[in-house]
Amino acid sequence: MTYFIQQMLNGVCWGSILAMLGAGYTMTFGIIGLVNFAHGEIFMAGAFAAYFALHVAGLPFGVAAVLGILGAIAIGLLVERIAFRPVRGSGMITLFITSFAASIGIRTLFVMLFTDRAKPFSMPAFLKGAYLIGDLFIFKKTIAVVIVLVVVGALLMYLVKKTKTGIAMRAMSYDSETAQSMGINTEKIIIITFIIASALAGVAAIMWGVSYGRIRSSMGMMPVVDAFIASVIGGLGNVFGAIVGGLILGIGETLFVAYLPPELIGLRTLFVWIVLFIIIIVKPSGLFRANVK
Amino acid sequence: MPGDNNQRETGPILKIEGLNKSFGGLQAVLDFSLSLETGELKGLIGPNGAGKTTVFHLITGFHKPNSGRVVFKGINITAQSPNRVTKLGIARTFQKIRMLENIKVIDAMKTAFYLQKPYNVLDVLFQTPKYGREERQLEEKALEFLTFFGIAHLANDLGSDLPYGLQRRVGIARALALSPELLLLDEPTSGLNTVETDELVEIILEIKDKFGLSIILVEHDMRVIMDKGICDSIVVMHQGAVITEGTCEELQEDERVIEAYLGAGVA
Amino acid sequence: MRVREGFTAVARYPIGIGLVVLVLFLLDRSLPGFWLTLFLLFGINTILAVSLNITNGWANLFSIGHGGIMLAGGYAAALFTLPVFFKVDIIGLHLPGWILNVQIPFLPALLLGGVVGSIVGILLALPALRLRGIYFILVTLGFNLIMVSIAENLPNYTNGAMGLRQFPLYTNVWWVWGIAFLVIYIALRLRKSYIGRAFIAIGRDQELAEHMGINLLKYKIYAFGLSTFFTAIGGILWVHLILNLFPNAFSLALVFHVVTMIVIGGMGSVSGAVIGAAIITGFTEVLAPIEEGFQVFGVQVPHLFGLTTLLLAVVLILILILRPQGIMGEGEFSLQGLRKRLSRSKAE
Amino acid sequence: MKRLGFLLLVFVMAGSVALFGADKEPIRIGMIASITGDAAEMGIEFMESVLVAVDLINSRGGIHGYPLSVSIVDGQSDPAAFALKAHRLIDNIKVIAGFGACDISFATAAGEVFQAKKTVFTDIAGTTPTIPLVGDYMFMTPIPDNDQGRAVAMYINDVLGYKKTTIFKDIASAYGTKLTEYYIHFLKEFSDDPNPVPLVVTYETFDEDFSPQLTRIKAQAEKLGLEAIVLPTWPRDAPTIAVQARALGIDLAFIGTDGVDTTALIDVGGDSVEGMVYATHYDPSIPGQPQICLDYVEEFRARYDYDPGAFGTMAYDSLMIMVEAVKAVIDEKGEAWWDSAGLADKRTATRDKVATMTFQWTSQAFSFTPEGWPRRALVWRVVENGERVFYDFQSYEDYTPEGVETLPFK
Repeated sequence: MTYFIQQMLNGVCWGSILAMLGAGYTMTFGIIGLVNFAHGEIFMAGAFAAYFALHVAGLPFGVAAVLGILGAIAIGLLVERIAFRPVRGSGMITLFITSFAASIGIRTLFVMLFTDRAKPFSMPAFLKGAYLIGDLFIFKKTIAVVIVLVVVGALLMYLVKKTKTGIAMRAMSYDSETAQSMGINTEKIIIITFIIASALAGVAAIMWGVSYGRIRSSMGMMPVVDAFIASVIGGLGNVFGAIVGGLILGIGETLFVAYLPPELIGLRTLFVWIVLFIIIIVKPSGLFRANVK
Repeated sequence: MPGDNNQRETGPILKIEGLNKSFGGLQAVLDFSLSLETGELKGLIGPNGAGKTTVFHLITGFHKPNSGRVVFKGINITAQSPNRVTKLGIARTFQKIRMLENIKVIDAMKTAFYLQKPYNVLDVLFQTPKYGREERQLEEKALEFLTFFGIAHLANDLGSDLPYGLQRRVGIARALALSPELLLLDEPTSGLNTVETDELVEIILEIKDKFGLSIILVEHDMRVIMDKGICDSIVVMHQGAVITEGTCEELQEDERVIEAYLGAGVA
Repeated sequence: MRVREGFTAVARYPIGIGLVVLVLFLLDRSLPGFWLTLFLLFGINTILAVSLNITNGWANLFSIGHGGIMLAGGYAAALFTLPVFFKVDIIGLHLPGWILNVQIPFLPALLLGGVVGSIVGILLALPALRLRGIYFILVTLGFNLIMVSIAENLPNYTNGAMGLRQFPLYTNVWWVWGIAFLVIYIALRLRKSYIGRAFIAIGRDQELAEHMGINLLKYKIYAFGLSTFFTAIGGILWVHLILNLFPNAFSLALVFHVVTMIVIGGMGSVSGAVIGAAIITGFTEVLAPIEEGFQVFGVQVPHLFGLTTLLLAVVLILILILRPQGIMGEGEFSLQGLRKRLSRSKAE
Repeated sequence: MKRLGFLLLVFVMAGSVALFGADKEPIRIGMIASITGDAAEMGIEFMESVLVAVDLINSRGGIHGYPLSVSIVDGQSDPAAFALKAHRLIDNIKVIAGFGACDISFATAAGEVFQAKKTVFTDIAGTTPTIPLVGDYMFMTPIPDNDQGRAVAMYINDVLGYKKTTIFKDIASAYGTKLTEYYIHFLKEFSDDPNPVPLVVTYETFDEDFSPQLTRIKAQAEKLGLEAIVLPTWPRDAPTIAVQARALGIDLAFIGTDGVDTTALIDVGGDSVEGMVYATHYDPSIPGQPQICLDYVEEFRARYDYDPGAFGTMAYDSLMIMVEAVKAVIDEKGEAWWDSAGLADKRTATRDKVATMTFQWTSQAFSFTPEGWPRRALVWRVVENGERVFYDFQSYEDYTPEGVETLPFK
C-alpha cells in the first residue's frame, strides 16, 4: 500500500507538470486553433530565464520564478509575432508547420547560445525535504506543485468562466468571425491567450526545475508531445479536461513503470498510446466535452 | 448487397415510409412518408428548420434514420452509404454551395464522371490509346454539359472564384454528370436574384425533360414554387413532419400551410 | 510545338528516357562522393515527398506517421539483405531459419519492404481513417513513437537500440532515380485519371466526394497503401545508402523535413514536392561551410554550428508567410506553361 | 562573457596558424561530431577539447613544422548528415584522417564512408564493440562495452565487494543496453551467483522523472539484498537519478560508468553523488601520462573553467592518435616523401601507423588490437567533497586476465 501511494505521489508530481503544460496548450488550440508545437520551447525559455535569475544573477527564488514566467511570456509573444500572426487564418496545417519551425528555430538558437548541457536548477530551502509517514515520503515539492496546480487551475477556471475576457475567449473558440462581429476585440484576445498560455508554460517550467533539478536547451521537445496527449484526453480546448488529462497521463505512465514486469517497462510508451488510441476512437471529443472549458 | 434489397417492388421510383430521425433530444424528422412517380417534379417546402435538408441527408444515406424505409426503384436503400446511393442513380445538390477548392470547373466536372470509370489503372499507367480516347471523351462530355448550362467559356476558371449564380449552375451540372435518375435539389435558387432565379427554373425544367429525371425540389421560400407553378405536387413540412400534400392551387387555400409559415415568421 | 507533334507518342518516350539515362550516367560517373551522396539523398527525399504528397497533399490525410512506415519497411527488408554471418555470428538475432540463413538481392527486398510498409500503413489507416484533422495527426504521431518503441523493445528481432549495420551498399543512382521517376510518373498519371481526381475530391470535400459516388474508405486505403508502399521503399533505399538502421533512424524530425518539402513546394503538386525535396536536401548541406567558420581576408570567421538549421526554420516561416500555397501552388511544372508565362511577361 | 572569450580565442588561433608561413602545407584532419541535435551535449565538449589540443600542437611547432588544421563539421545527430559530411571531409577538404561521433549509428555512418575511401577513422565515444567491424580503416578510442562491462563487473565483485546490484538500463541507447548486457553476463561468471542483478529497471533517453523506477528499487531493495545501483547512462541522467534516489531515502551506493564523467555530474548531482565511484578513461593524476596531456588539461581548464571529462579526453586522444601516426609516417619516410606523395598513399601510410604503433601523446599509452579495439586501462574516480578525484586504476591486463573469455559480440 505504501508502495502504491508513493507511486501515486510520483505520478501526481509528474502529472501536475503535464497538466500545467497541457492547460496552456489546450488554450491556444481551443481559442485560436493553433497546435502550438513551440509550446515546449516557451516552456524551456521560462526555465532558462528562471535559471539565469537564480544561478547567474543570484536573485531570490520568488523573483526568479516571476522572471521565469516573464521569460516564457516574452518567447510566447515572439512565437505569436513571427509564427502565428503573419499566417493567421491559413488553416491548421500551416499553423502547425510554422509553430514547428519556430520550435526548431528557438531550440537551435538556445543550443547555439547555451549548449545542450544539463544545468542545475536548485530548489529553495523551504521546498527541500519530505514529511515521513511510516515508509512514505511526502515531498514538500510535491505538495507545493500540487498547490500551485490547484491555485493556478482555479484561477484559470475563474478567468475562463466568469470574467469578461473569459467569455470573449469562449465566444472565439466557438466561432471567431461571429465573435468579431459581436464586437469582441479578437486581436486583444489572441494576445491575452498567448500571454496566459505562455505564463502557464512558465509556471510548468518552474515546477519542473524544482522537481527535477536540471534544465537544458532541448527539454521542451518531449513534454510537448505529452502535453498534446493530455489535452486530447481531456478534450481539446477544455482547460479543466487538460488538467485532468495531464494528471491521468502522469499517473498512468508512473503506474505502468511501477507495476509492469521490469522487462516490459520499456514498452510504457506503447501502453500510453494504446490507451490514448482507445480514448480517441471511442470518444473522439475526449473525456470532457471540447470547446466548453 | 444484402439479400433483403433484392425484393423488387413496382410503382413509384422513390418511396419513403415512416422515416424518423432525431439528433440527441431533437426530433428532426418525424414519421415522414413520400411517394414520387417517375418523371414527377415534387416540391418539398417548409419554413427553416422544418427538416427538409435532413430528409435529403436521409435519402442519400448521409445520415442513418432511426426508423423507416427508403425504397428507390424497388431497392431498399435505407441507411446505405452515400456513394452506393449515388451509384444507384440519385444525385443531389447542396444548399450551401460546395465547390472543390482550387479546382477548375472542367476538372470538377470530370471528377463527377468518376462513376463511369471507362478505363482501369493499367490503362492509366501505360497510357494506352483507350485511356487517351476515353479521357478526351470525358472532356467533351464535360464541355457538353457546361455548354448546356451556358458556362462553357468558364471551363478553365476555378469553380470557387465564380459568382454565386454560376456556382449554382456548376453544382447542378455536376450533379447531372453523375447521370442520375432522381435529382434532389436543395434550395437551388437561394441567394439568386429574380433574373437568375428565372433562368435557373428554366434550366431545371429543361433538364428534367431532356434527361428524363424525377426531381425533388426543396425550397423554403414558398413563392418560388407557388408563383412559378412548376411542381407537379408539393409536400409541406413543419417541425419534421409532413403536414399536407397537394398541388399549388390546393395548398394556397390550406390554412395549415399558412399557419406553419406565419408561425415560423412570428417565432 | 509544330516539330514536336511530328513525333508519335511512342517515339517520344524512348528519346526522353534515353536522355535521362544519359544524364544519370554522366552524373554517376562525374560527381564526387559528396555531391553524389547528396544527389542520392535528393532522390530518396523526392520519393518520400511525392509519396507523402498523395496522402497529405491530395487526400488530405495529414500523416506524420510515415517515419514508422519507413521503420517497418526498413526492418523487414534489412532482415533479408543483411549478410548471414552478421545476423548469426555477430549480433545473434533470434529469427526463424528461413530469415536467418538467407540473403536476398535488392529488388525482392525492396518489394518485400514496400509490401510490409503498405500493410502496416493500411493497418494504421483503418482505425485512424475515422478521425479527422488534429486527431488523425495525433494518431499518426503516436504511431511513429510506437514503432520506435517496438523496435527498441524487441532486441531479439531488431537488435534493439544497437541497430543493424553491415548492409551491402546497394543504393545507387539507378535504383534511387529509377524509383523516383517511377513514383513521379505514377503520381502525375494518376492525377490525370479518375483515381487521382477521386483522391483530390476526398481531400477537398469528403462529403461531396461521397455524394459523387466515391467510396471513401476504399480510396483512403488506396491512397494510404500507395503512399506507404513507396515511403517504405524510400526508407529501404536510405538504409542501404547510409548503411545503418536503428530505432530512431526515422524520427519525427525526418518526417517533418519531408512535410516541409511538400509544404514549400506546394501541397498537392508533384513537381512542387520535387522542388521542395531539392531545396530541403540542399539547403543545410550547401550552406554548411558558413556555420563551420572560414577565412575572409585573413580574418577567421568563427564556428556558428546550428546556423543552417536556424536559417532553415526562418526560411520555412518566411515562405509560409509570403507564399502560403508553396512554390508551385497546386499546379504542375510544364514547359508550355513556362513558355506561356515567359511570352506573357515579354508582352507586358 | 565566456562565449565572447571563446570567440576571441578562435581569432587568436587563426593568427597562430598564419605564423607558420606559407611554405608548409598544413596537415588536415577532420572531426565530425554532433554539435547540434539530440547528442549535442557531447559534441560540444569534443569541439572545445579539440580546439585546445590543436592550439597546443601548433604552438609547439605543429607536426615536424607542418601546421595542424582540424576541420570540425557538424553531424547534427543525424546519420545521413554524418555520411554526407564524411564525404565532404574526404573529397572537398581532403583530410588525411578523421575522427568523431559519439554513438554506433553515427560512428558507422561516417566510418563506412571513410572505409570506402581508404581513410582512417577513429570513433571518439561510441563504445559498442561492433564499431571496428566496419573495416580495417576503422578504430575506436574508448574502451568497448564488453571490456568495460567485464572490468566493472570484476571491480564490483573483487574490490568493492557488492554481492547484489541493480542497474538502470536505457533501452533507447546502444551504450546503456549493451553495457548492461555485458555487465550482467560477466558478473554472473565472476561471482558464481546465478542472479547477481536481481532487478534491472529500464528507462528511455529524455526521461526526466526516475522516481517510479527508484520507488520500485526502494520497495524491493531489502528483499533482494541490493547494495548498489549501477548507472550506465548518458551524462545527463546519472546525476538526476542520484538526486531523486537520495531524496527518496535510498542509501544504496552508486556506481557509474564512463558516460557519467562530465561537469554535470557535480553540477546537477550535488551532495547526492558524494562518494559515487565511477569508471572512466582519465584522471589528471594517473601515472605515466605525457607532459603534453597535462598541458592540455591545464589549458582546457584555463579556457573553459572546468575539467575535461571522459568525453573531452576521448576527443583529445582520438586527435592525438592521428597526429602521432602522421608524425610517425613523416619520421619514417621523410619530409620529401610527405611533400610529394599522393593523398591516397599518405592516408594508407597513416592508417598502417595507427594500426601498429603504441601511442605516447595520448592520455595513457595504448595500442589497438588487430580488430581495432584499444588496449587501454580503465580509471576509477570518486566524487569527494564535490570534486572528481582519482580512486583506482585497472590496467588492460588487470581486467583481461589469461583465460577470460572476452566475448566481443552477441
